Amino acid sequence: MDLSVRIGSLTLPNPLIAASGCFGYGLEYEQVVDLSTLGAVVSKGLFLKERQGHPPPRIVETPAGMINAIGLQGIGVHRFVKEKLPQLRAHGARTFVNVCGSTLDEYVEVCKVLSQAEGVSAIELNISCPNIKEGGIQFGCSLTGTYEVVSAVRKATHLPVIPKLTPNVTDVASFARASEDAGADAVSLVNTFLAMAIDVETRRPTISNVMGGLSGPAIRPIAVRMVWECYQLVKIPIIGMGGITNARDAIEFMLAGATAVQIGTQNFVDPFVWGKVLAGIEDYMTRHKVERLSDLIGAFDPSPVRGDKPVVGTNL
Amino acid sequence: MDLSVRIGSLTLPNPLIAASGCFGYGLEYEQVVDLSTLGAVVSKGLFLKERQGHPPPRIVETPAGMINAIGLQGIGVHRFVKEKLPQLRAHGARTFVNVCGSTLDEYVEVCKVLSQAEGVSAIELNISCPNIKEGGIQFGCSLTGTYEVVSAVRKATHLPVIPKLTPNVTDVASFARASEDAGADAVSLVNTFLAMAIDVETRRPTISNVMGGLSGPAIRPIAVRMVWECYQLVKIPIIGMGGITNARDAIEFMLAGATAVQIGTQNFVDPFVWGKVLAGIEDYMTRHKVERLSDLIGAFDPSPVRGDKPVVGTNL
Amino acid sequence: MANLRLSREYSVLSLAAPEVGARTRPGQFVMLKPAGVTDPLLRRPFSVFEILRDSRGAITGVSILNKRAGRSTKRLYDLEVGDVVSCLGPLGLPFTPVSAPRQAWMVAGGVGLAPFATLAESLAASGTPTTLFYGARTSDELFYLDFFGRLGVTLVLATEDGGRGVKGRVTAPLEQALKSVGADGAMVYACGPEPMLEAVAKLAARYHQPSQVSVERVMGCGLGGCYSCVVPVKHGNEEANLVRSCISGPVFDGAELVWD
Amino acid sequence: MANLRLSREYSVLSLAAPEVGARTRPGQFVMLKPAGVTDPLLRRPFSVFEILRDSRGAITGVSILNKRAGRSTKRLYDLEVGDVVSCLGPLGLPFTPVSAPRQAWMVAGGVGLAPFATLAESLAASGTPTTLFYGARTSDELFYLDFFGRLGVTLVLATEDGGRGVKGRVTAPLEQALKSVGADGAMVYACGPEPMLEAVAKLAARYHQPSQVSVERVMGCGLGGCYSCVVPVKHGNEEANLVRSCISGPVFDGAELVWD
Ligand SMILES: Cc1cc2nc3c(=O)[nH]c(=O)nc-3n(C[C@H](O)[C@H](O)[C@H](O)COP(=O)(O)OP(=O)(O)OC[C@H]3O[C@@H](n4cnc5c(N)ncnc54)[C@H](O)[C@@H]3O)c2cc1C
Ligand SMILES: Cc1cc2nc3c(=O)[nH]c(=O)nc-3n(C[C@H](O)[C@H](O)[C@H](O)COP(=O)(O)OP(=O)(O)OC[C@H]3O[C@@H](n4cnc5c(N)ncnc54)[C@H](O)[C@@H]3O)c2cc1C
Ligand SMILES: Cc1cc2nc3c(=O)[nH]c(=O)nc-3n(C[C@H](O)[C@H](O)[C@H](O)COP(=O)(O)O)c2cc1C
Ligand SMILES: Cc1cc2nc3c(=O)[nH]c(=O)nc-3n(C[C@H](O)[C@H](O)[C@H](O)COP(=O)(O)O)c2cc1C
Ligand code: FES
Ligand code: FES
Repeated sequence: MDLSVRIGSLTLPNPLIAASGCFGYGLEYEQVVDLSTLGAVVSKGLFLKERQGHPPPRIVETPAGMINAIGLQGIGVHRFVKEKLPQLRAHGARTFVNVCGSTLDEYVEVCKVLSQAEGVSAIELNISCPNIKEGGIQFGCSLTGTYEVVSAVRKATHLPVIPKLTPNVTDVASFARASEDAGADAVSLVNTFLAMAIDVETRRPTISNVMGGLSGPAIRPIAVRMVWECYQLVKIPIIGMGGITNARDAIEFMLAGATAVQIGTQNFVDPFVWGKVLAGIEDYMTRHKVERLSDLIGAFDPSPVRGDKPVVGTNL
Repeated sequence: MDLSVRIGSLTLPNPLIAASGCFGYGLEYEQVVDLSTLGAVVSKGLFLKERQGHPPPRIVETPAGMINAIGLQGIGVHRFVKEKLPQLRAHGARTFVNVCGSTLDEYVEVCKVLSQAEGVSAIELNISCPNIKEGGIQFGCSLTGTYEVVSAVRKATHLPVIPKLTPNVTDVASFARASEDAGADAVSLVNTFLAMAIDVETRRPTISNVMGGLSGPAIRPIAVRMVWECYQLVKIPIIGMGGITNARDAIEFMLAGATAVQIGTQNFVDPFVWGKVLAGIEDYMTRHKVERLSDLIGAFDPSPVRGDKPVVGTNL
Repeated sequence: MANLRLSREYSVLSLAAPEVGARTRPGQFVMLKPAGVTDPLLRRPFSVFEILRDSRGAITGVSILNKRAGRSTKRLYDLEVGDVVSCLGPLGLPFTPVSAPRQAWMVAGGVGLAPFATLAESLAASGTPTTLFYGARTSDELFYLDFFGRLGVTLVLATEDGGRGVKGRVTAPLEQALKSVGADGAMVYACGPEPMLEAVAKLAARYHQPSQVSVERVMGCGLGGCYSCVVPVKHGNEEANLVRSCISGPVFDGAELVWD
Repeated sequence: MANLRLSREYSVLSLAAPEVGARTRPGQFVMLKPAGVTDPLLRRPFSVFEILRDSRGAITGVSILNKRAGRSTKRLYDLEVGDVVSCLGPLGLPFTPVSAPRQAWMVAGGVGLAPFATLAESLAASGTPTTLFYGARTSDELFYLDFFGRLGVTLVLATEDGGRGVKGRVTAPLEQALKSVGADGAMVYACGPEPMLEAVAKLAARYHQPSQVSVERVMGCGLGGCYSCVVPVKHGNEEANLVRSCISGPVFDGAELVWD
């Protein structure tokens, strides 16, 4: 059974990737999961400098999901390279670095630092954080902005460049196309949906930043749709995410066109999710006689079903 | 205690409105709820002519939500006026008609028919149905399209015109603004989120139309955010909806700026929701010494909370 | 509330719901949801299986023949005495009973047995000669045979593995019977998997007998609100219409259903 | 699994989790979630209350002092024997125990009692003179007094209604005690509502005694993954940093916490 998948020049042993911001810097989880068994680990979003992020409360639970506005608290790229990368390498982790910037120059600068470091497998370009004004969303919500920042970073680094797209746009596939045109090696989607919850007893926000990003199973049906839309428009690999909780969900994203998948929120619910999803994928492959997992990529057959019985429950 | 709210020239006895497509033509529910006790009833979406809609399966459940692609099966405006309106009037229902069109002319035509009928309180202009290509979404996803169709309908009818906005856009508030500029009396939002679920065992769609609209509690945090965004940009009343299940949720939307709220999916879960939400609102008003419910509209105080304890659970 | 497990898949769930029981007619259904549960979100439709009565004969509720098919049915299977289930109903249009000399033939596949317990009681009360054609995967999954026996119902059984009755589909003995149906004719009632329903409706038509078929569609509301549950129905020479099976069904004239 | 209701709000939930029990040190916590439940989605943090042992003294699990505050805690309160709870832990940094001649003063507000059962045992084992300052709303909500009594812990109680012990806040008797603390000094341990923690930390500082404060933040993961649980912490003259209380806490040096 071959679970490996290829993203540009990278080969991952399996398609399961820890989503940015949901796995610390990876090392936090070394006692729970052998980092080398994951397809890859994406770091928390990093700017050039350290950031404190937003004051707490930073998360609030919602139906089948959560809103977060961490505000990209982070140690900055220099400390990351010095303090975290060597250990990640020692653990055999394939490390993607989630790169943020307030300006185009900052994106380029952070990527240059990472290009010179040892142990970075790819750059995930965060142009989609909904929680902070200067978090790149001004790039991520404009086609020309996306094109510009991806082009600039493309020129600045030999590493694979993977823009992470926001779902808060009318036509996400056009952003995937702009990324492809600008030389991206892959795209990852979706980042969180801009959302808000009010404490009706106090009439105040539930999180300090008022608005935050919605993640978790609630958003999965929208995320799957977006992956499928992108798959039909671009040729570069897609890394899909949004509410994946188990093997079924991961396979759903792959069928919709994802080459690899990321798990975020579910890692909070169950940090042992990784082994369970891998086992579930293997079970699926056995049952369906799938030799190479990559054969499932985009294998969704959209010709309409007729009749009375969809498998309703399996989508819950 | 005064629960009434005003939408343009209309006064509703309370803000609870049955959402389009989730309450049949209203009459289906006459044995479950006294239609005159609702703020208003919105009909299923109506074209000029009858429509069969999509083949089943048409719905699939998802985490804290459901996807539907009914495809606007309906009896057409003429039969509606003849067969349903008189009965709705007899029941004392305030009836909003959800108007669809494949072309600008069809929208205008349907509205003209309704203007001449007796017993229509308002027109909810459906420019946001994600399920059918010719369902107005080409108007609802373009600012000029929205402006044009609202202007045209505005000229064709004396009835209050309430465009229903799609959430599948980058900046929903700009669409509310375009509607206001074109003479809309109010806006309602959100319609469903374009979404999709795959049956991984068969690799086929779970609903015949492949994609459909996501509704239910899952989308509530995004819908509340959108209502709040619109409230800050436009002066006309906002009718808010998306995942309302109880009084808390209804109040959350009102605090975010909704003058009235619609309930859709929860009416499937519990057709007795109406009385329960009303009672819950009255209880809230008593506890918080709110004399006029309309005082709550937009009463959200977004100044950030600090400290450790948001009321997490109340948003579930 | 009681929950009697008949097998690892089937259970009979008794609900204290006197009003529902009092108003239910054979073939109607209820929409169920364990109280307080938000996942799954939507209710699920279930035929009323039995009308429950206390020792003095007063109606106390209804029972449901529940088969584990997915999340909700598993949850219902796992319920214990004391758990609360929210029950909406009775809903839908019932079977139209026939009376002697016409015969009543009930054709059930698997959990499709559910609506026939109340129908059999009502037919027995009117003295209508009744036969139950009942198919299941194995003999272990043939339930309530004594119940129907006590009502004087003739049993014709079929199992896929041949463990009891005819081996194979229940439509085979049905066709045999149809070939030799008497002059007074039979009303064929059917409930079960879609292919069985189609076969039964077509068989009945071929042998010029009327049929009443209870269809199963995914239902969002059960009250006509959502239009999820439509089936194509054709009256005479009109064009087929997509009709809501929750309020214009679940029981339809087999001759009017369009099979695609 | 057992679930002993102490009142209409409090219960003690016993979990069969020998490994967690064996590894837990006083002040650590676990992240709990009833098995199979998807709503609420996230786990919730709970201090380990007792380490459970069988009759031969072997560790069999842990207990949790659970107070109904919202959805998850209500669900945990309602659990019955046999229900399964998924338990992740032990997590976080424990209290640092002190030993005689220094005294140990534990200050608990309400459910903040939870981490002190294990701490008291460990202090008793090392012979450290220990006092529990324990405040609650009413005398009915003062739990496990016998337990602490048996360990030789001196009890100083306070209730808001004056039903037992001092009337008012527990910080009042604490301040009294701090005023006359002996030369060997006391380590002040605190767990409870945020205003109490702040008051205790500041009182301890004012009277030049060290304090260890267990803070409570909304926790998404408990493992350092989400950065939801941060508290501002200041070492000496450095600028305050937002530090994850799940892995760098929940116990902090009271002098280093920044109260805003
Ligand atoms: C009028 C009517 C009467 C019924 N009577 C009975 C009965 O007496 N006993 C019984 O065990 N079952 C009955 N069913 C079927 C029962 O409703 C489904 O088995 C149940 O909805 C499955 O729910 P689930 O959450 O367990 O499965 P899911 O996890 O939701 O899905 C599992 C399977 O069940 C099918 N299904 C899901 N939802 C529905 C739905 N709303 N309607 C029909 N099929 C669905 C799916 O297509 C899928 O194949 C009846 C259905 C209808 C329409
Ligand atoms: C380290 C630590 C140890 C704790 N130990 C105990 C204990 O031993 N016994 C006990 O009863 N409680 C303890 N708590 C508090 C407990 O975690 C919360 O009461 C619980 O999370 C509330 O969940 P809920 O779903 O019932 O409430 P919700 O419905 O989610 O919310 C109700 C209230 O609880 C608060 N709350 C919600 N989630 C959390 C969270 N993750 N952390 C903190 N507060 C939250 C909310 O802000 C709100 O005020 C501890 C908290 C922490 C951080
Ligand atoms: C607490 C939290 C923090 C996040 N931080 C980041 C981040 O720093 N950079 C980023 O690109 N995405 C971030 N995300 C988004 C996730 O990587 C992911 O795109 C999203 O959560 C959807 O996946 P999920 O539903 O599996 O969580 C964060 C999400 C959460 C919940
Ligand atoms: C089955 C179904 C049918 C719907 N049909 C229509 C429709 O005809 N016209 C329309 O404007 N919205 C339609 N909607 C959208 C709802 O009116 C509402 O905007 C949406 O469901 C969000 O509210 P909810 O989460 O309370 O359901 C439909 C929704 C559902 C679930
Ligand atoms: S189930 Fe909703 S209309 Fe039939
Ligand atoms: S709870 Fe997630 S980092 Fe502390």
